[in-house]
Amino acid sequence: MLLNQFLILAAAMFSLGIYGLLVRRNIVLILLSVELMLAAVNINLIAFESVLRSPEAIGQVFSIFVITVAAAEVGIGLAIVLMIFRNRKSANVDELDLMRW
Amino acid sequence: MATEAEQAVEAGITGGFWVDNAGIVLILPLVAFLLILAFGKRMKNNGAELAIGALAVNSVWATVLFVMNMTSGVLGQTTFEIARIGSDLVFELGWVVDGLSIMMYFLVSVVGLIVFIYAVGYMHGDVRVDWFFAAFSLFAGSMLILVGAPNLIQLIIGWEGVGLASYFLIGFYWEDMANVNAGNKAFMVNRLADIGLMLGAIILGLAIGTFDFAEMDLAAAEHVESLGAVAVVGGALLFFGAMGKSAQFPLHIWLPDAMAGPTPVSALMHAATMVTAGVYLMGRVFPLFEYLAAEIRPWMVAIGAITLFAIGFLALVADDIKRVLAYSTVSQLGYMMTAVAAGGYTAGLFHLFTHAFFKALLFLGAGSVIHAVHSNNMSDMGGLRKQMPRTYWTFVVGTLALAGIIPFSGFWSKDEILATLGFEGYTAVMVIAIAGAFVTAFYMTRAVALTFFGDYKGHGQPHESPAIMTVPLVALAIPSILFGLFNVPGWHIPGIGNFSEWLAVRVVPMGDHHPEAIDLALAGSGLLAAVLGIVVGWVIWGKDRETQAERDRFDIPVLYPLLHNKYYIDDLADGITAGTMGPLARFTNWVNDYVIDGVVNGVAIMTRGLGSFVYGVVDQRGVDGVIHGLGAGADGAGSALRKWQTGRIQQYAASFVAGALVLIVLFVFVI
Amino acid sequence: MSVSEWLGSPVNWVFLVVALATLFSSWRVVTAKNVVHAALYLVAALGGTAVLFLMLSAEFVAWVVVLVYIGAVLVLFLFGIMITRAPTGKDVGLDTPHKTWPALLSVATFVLLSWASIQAFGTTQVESVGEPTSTEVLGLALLGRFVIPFEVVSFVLLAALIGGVTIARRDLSPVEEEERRAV
Amino acid sequence: MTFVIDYLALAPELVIVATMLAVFTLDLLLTRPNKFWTATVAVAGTALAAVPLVILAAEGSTRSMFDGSYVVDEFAVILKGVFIVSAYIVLLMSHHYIESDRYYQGEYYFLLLASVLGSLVMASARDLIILFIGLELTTGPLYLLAGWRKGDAKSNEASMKYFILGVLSTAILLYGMSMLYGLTGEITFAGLAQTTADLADEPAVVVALFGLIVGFGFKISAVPFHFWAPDTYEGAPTPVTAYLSVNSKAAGFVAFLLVMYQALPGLSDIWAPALWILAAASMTVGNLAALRQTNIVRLLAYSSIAQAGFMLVPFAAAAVADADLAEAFSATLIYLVIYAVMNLGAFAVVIAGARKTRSGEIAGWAGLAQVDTRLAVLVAVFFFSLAGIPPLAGWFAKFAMFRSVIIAGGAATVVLAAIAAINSVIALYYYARVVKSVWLDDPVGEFAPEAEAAPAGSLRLALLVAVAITVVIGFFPAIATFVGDASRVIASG
Amino acid sequence: MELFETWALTLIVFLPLAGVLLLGLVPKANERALKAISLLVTLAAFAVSVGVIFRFDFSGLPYNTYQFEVTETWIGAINANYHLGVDGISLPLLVLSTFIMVLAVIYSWNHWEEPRNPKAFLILMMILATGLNGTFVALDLVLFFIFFEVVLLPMYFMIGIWGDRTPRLIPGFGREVQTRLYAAIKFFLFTLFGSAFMLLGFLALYFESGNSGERTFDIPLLTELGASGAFTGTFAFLVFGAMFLGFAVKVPMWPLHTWLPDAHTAAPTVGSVLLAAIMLKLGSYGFVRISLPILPEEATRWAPAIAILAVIGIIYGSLACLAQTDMKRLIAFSSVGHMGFVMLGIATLTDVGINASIIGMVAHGLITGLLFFLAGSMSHRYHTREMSRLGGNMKLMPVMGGILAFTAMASLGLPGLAGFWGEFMSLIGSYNPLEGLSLGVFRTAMVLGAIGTVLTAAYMLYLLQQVNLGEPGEEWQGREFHDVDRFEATAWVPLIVLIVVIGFYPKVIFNSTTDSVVSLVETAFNAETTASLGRGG
Repeated sequence: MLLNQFLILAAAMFSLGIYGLLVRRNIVLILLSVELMLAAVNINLIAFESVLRSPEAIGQVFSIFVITVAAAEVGIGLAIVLMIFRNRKSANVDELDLMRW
Repeated sequence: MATEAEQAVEAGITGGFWVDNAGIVLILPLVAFLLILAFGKRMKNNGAELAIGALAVNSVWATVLFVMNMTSGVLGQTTFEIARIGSDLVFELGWVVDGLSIMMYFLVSVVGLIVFIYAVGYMHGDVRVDWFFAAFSLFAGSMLILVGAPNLIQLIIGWEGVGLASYFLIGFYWEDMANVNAGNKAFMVNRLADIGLMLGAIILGLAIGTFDFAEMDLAAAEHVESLGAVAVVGGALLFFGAMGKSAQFPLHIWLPDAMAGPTPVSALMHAATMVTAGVYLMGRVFPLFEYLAAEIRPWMVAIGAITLFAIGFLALVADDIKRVLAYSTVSQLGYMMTAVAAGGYTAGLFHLFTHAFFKALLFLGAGSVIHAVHSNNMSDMGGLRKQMPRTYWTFVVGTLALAGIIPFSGFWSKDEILATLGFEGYTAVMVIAIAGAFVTAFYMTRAVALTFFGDYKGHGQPHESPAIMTVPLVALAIPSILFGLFNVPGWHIPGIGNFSEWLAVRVVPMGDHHPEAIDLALAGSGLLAAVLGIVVGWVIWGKDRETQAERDRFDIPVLYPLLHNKYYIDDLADGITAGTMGPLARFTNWVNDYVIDGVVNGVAIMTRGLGSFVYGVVDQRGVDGVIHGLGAGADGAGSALRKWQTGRIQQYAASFVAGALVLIVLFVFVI
Repeated sequence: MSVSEWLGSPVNWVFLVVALATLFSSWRVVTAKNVVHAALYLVAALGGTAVLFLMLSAEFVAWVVVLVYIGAVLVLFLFGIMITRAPTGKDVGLDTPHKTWPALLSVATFVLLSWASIQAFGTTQVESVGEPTSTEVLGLALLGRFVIPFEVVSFVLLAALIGGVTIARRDLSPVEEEERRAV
Repeated sequence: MTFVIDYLALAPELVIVATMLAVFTLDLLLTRPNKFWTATVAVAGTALAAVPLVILAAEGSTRSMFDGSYVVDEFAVILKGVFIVSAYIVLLMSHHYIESDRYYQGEYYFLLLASVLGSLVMASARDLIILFIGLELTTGPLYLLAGWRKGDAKSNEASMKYFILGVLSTAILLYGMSMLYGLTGEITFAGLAQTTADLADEPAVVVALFGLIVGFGFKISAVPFHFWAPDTYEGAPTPVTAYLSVNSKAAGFVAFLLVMYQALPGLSDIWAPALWILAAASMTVGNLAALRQTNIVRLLAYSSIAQAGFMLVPFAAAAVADADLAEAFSATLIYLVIYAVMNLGAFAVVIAGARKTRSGEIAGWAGLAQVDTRLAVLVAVFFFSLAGIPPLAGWFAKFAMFRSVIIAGGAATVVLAAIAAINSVIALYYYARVVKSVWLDDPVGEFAPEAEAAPAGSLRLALLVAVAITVVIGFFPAIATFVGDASRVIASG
Repeated sequence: MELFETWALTLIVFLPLAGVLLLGLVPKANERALKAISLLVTLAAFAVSVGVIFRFDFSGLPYNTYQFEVTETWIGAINANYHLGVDGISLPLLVLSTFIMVLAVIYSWNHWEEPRNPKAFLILMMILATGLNGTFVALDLVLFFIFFEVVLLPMYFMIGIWGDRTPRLIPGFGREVQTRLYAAIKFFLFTLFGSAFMLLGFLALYFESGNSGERTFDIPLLTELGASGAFTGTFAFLVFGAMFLGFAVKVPMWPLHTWLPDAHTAAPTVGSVLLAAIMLKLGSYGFVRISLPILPEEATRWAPAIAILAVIGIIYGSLACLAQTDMKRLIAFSSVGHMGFVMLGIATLTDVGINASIIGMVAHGLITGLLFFLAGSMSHRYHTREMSRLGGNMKLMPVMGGILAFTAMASLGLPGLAGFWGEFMSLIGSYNPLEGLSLGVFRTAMVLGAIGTVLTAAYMLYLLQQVNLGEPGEEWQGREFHDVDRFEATAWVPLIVLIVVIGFYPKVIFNSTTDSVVSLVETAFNAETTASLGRGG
């Protein structure tokens, strides 16, 4: 297996995540896109680790941290979504435009 | 360096108490000025006492010096340093005692004293009398500082002081704007000329290495022609300065207007102070022109000649008696300047000396008349010889002196000038000068005839002025008659010599010519011109008519308008100043407000505009625009508003990504 | 390495299948018209990554992904979707109408990232399905050298938890508050 | 391999942790009227955290743990000091603000302290993982705090924008870190420094680098990663905004510069021009946009973007010109420290002023001087200090910045210096505009009566601390240079 | 007394600042105490500065030796020190500054512009005093910069708060702005713009000084380096240019002057006085103290440009005066002209010229200060500054009119009054500038400068004519105006006396400056001939 096949897959996922982040209106969906990006990062880390084979498995440790942080962020994000939804009865980002000028 | 001058002076004759403390003469009137300012209002005669007292002491002092100089020659110089830059640029104040300055001390003090006394009567009951005497004292004091100056710097101080005092006095009745304007005109013309004085002083001072007159004289005598063009330029500039004060053509325009002040002011201004300053300066730096800057002398002579001849004619059409005298003064100053410029140091200054007395006399006489008839215009006068005999007789004495009738003083001094011109080879100018004598006699006859002969044309009943005014007239009439004898060619008054000798008491010899015998032909033609002037004048104006205007007919076409409009020089000057300064000033202000400030404000406005752009378009809308740029054409205008409403956060996010991508691409592929 | 050579290795076939599935799922995550579907596609995509992790001898991490993501996070998402009453049916308004630039940006990102990877790692080989990293190694690392981030990350979670609860809970109105106090 | 944990080195962090837990526990136990104790404990705990710092500072030795991935040296101590002092001021500012609006107090302080803990960790972080986790802990709570005024739609929006862009930047940052790890196999700064120098031509390293730059650029709100800042600043509770613009930004700066300077010096050919661009763009865009603001907080938001640009200037200049980075580093730090104090002061004044004027619009502040001279003086002090006018502390920040630029030399540097100079004049204009409104304009609206508007004691204390530091540093900038000197430890280490 | 030597300058600088603290403690309502404190503090500072005169060594120490020196470490990290000292050049300006400040406080006693608030005003004045005094004694570039800038804030507030409230249409703005607001911000931005570049210049010097030893901001050390030719080439050109911007704005030199008319017109009386009398001198002093000695070679290169700008300023300022309708604005523009003479003197790089510039600064301080006092007092009474409405002031207020006439005469450079020496000697200097400078440029400058003196006279007479003379306008007829009051008299008489004394005996200034300047010119420009006498051609 080539390292690059993983990296390119990760790049593709990352780019898809960006696309989703830019086009989705629903905040939950935006969060999903971000999860894609983070998953791509994890693929990168694990793939590198399988080449580098560091004694402390740094890549894998890193990815565990990434997963944890991602989980925390999902929690934060959903909390914010709930709050906004309660006030606005909508979870669409493009209605957040109070502060334009 | 100052010592060198002092050594030179010491090499001459010096003398004791009166010389060493001659500075008193310079200071007293100024002290009087300050005291009158402070206490004048509370004094009985509004401070006239102080002014007269100061000049009385001065007169005594100056007379003593004058007499000392007659008998033995007096030379002295005292200076003290007021500033020193580095080792050799030194500014000093002090006083000079030599023939020239003693003559001026005497003149200013004595004539001044007489005029002051006269003024007590003349100004009685007028407004601001204290201020009048204060400014009058300042006037005399500044003149004394000027004539006592041992160097150019002090001369400039006095020079400007005279100008300042004249500004105050000409605009004495400042409630009327016309008077204020006359004062402004005098000040500005003089100030313009002062450029010459200042720059000339700087150039000569730096070129020769000193501002001290004695040293300059020595240096001038030593390095003959070694300075070349610098000396010529400097000399020309100095002459330009002198032209202003001494009202030489075409800078004479301020002087007739300067009649706006009280008559005693005019008397003093035209006699001893102010206008004589220029001639005095030329005399003071005479060696410079003698040795270093002789090239410009013909030009100076030319200007003097124009002045003496052309301006005299203007007196023929003036109705204001003081204006007649003023034009006459300008003309006489032309004589003096011509003489000095032609190399007649003694001749010019002698005429200055005699002229001071009879011109003061004439002005005071005119003042006496004006005082009586409450008008300056000769059309309001006539026949006053009966009502005002003392004024009349003294005025006639002055007129004869001015016209140059033997043996009045004016004859001798004018003769000396003619002789000098002849000797120096300025024959044409000499002819002009003789013609000038005719003109002088001509217009003076007119003035006397219109004022004192015929019937009275004015209002009220004029009567003779009080003694305090007529006694000074008499006091001036005597020297007007006699002082010409001081310098009769070939006559050395036993024990005291003559005026030339007195005036020659200087650090260096003046190198001028003094005829040892009367040139009868010359004197005769001068006298003849004067007599002719009187006769022709009497023929024209001697007869009385119904009105003065009828009597005073001088409406020759072309000539009359020309003279009446003062050769249009005033108009020209006014036109030039009004036509240039006003627009120029307004233009400058416009440049300031709209161009320079416009740039400043423009930068401010542009920065704020840029702020709006950056904030409104780039920061808040730009990403939007980029993202939606492609679809913009497809969507109708109606949905444009909706487009702005979409995806704010996504715009921000897109800018993130786009920014990063652009940077990466930039750095990977470009740099 | 030629394409045929690459295809000669069976593990690459496995990779290809998994990768395509993952990519397809990812694609659906960002395009699905149904919110619930999108979330479920994310499950599939993450499942794909978990398989890849197994292929890359990261056994532990693979199971973490399955447990944490698929087990917990996705449930959270579904709750979020339910609570916010996101339209669970087909919804055309789910995306912004302007997709051109985002698509371009994302393609550009992909091209750039993969180009950079190819430049950097050319033909570097990955040991296929080698010895899995033992959990012991990871455990020692986490509680040894990485103990500080390990502890700190717990605060990240705690803060997220506490803050999330505070932010998400419905505030009582003053009246309700009075009532509660009375009880 | 065993690792020894140096508890003294970790003491400040531990004190904060203890405080967090105490606050949280207390909050559960206290009844509503007594909730102010949570604030008191939080403030006290923060102050207490300074004690071990002082000990560490006095000791002056460098303590290193875990293969040098967590280091407490003089530099870290100073930064922690800055974080703690600014957190202290923010807590003081928060007290009345949070209490008066019936927000959740215990949780608020817990989250704020969590964020402080994150920044403390970042100051010591010398590997990518700790740095990343520290960064997350710093930011994570802030996503929530920005939305703390739950009922306020603006606050919700602020939180949302911050969050979405935050996670995006985190993802990009992580991608960059993963590439970096893949390319080098290292995560410690020291290790990276040794290995990256050879990789400068690799496009992948450029990608990785820019992943980091985007991530940190977001934190410091550098143009073009700044868009969230004005909206979030305006919407978030003002003390949180203050914290965002100071602590969080400072933490971002520290991370940014540490990584560039310590881990990636070999890549300075790439990041130096990038920083140059960021600096120039941030200054210019921030300042120009600030010119048009009418809301005072939004003005401060843009001004803080511009200030971030100024802070980047020395580093960018030195790196572009290949000059001494230590000098630049110290200049940036001096700027950071001074900026922290005066910006906090500005926000404290905004809080106090908003109570008085009942307005966040600059126009609404007109004539404040006529009713409250003291407050108006403070407005002048802080805003003029931000403008860099002597003898207020800000001058020295600008001075140090210009000094390091000049010392760097070189054409690109001169251009940057010129941009900075022009920008400081523009900045002056809008700062002066606020002062002008307060002092020179006539009042337009009603002011709140004295009783209602009197700032709380804690806010007064916050103002006092800030103004004292601002003025004292202005007269004796040597205090600030001490911070700069400390950064030389980094240079030598 | 050693103690006095070490503490004198610090006291002069910081006594007013101590006054600020005291003033802060006194309640707003207690005006008497506030005024008394301010007066005491300024008097104390003045007394100390007089003490400095008495203990000053006038024996002609070489340039770059300073007396009453204090050196304390201040910002160690950048080697910036608290270094104060005076020499013959700064002494007159320092005394002028402390002196005018006392007069300003006296004048303020019963002259308050709206919205009053004496406490705030006096506090600002004291801060201003610290900045002004400090600038004249600072011997460290950073310290100099600080003091130079400190004056900004108080002046900004003075103009902005107590300034002129009449609305004015600013060209290009499209709406009316209150004069004070426009002027304050303009003043502020202009000066800061300049000083930003000045600071860059200082920093560059600091950096460059590192090539020959430790980097330093110390003015004496830099002067030594400068004299030994350490700063040359493009570097020096840029540095001089940067500092030029900073100083020229402050002077102000054409075309950077436009803040001045606005600031002066808008400022309250005391503000205008301090601005004109002292603040403008900071710029020209900066040239003499910093630019010339440290960058002598560059100074010779810049000199013709400075001279040209100075002359443009002279002519331009005077012409602009002639077009003014506002009394204060006229006086403000006159400053542009007068400072042009000061700069012309400096540009000659000769001892004469520089001496001229210093006495010019002092004289301008006294005269224009007095003029602004008068303008303030008159607009206080007439409630207008429009000259077309004024007139006949001599009749309504003879004493004030008289003083105005006197001051106008002094201002137009009448010999025998203080204003003469600066102008005249500037002209002397520009006839023979430093060897190597273009004679053509400088002699043309001399002629144009002399023409400028005529224009000066023109607008001063215009001022007198409009304000003082003629009959009072209808609206003033029958109104009672109280003439000069005792506070005004107390503040003005010393100025009048000094104007006359310096006019007749300029040695009081030259005694202090000459040796320092001569030695400055010798060391910096290796000029052999000092007074440039006898160099014709």
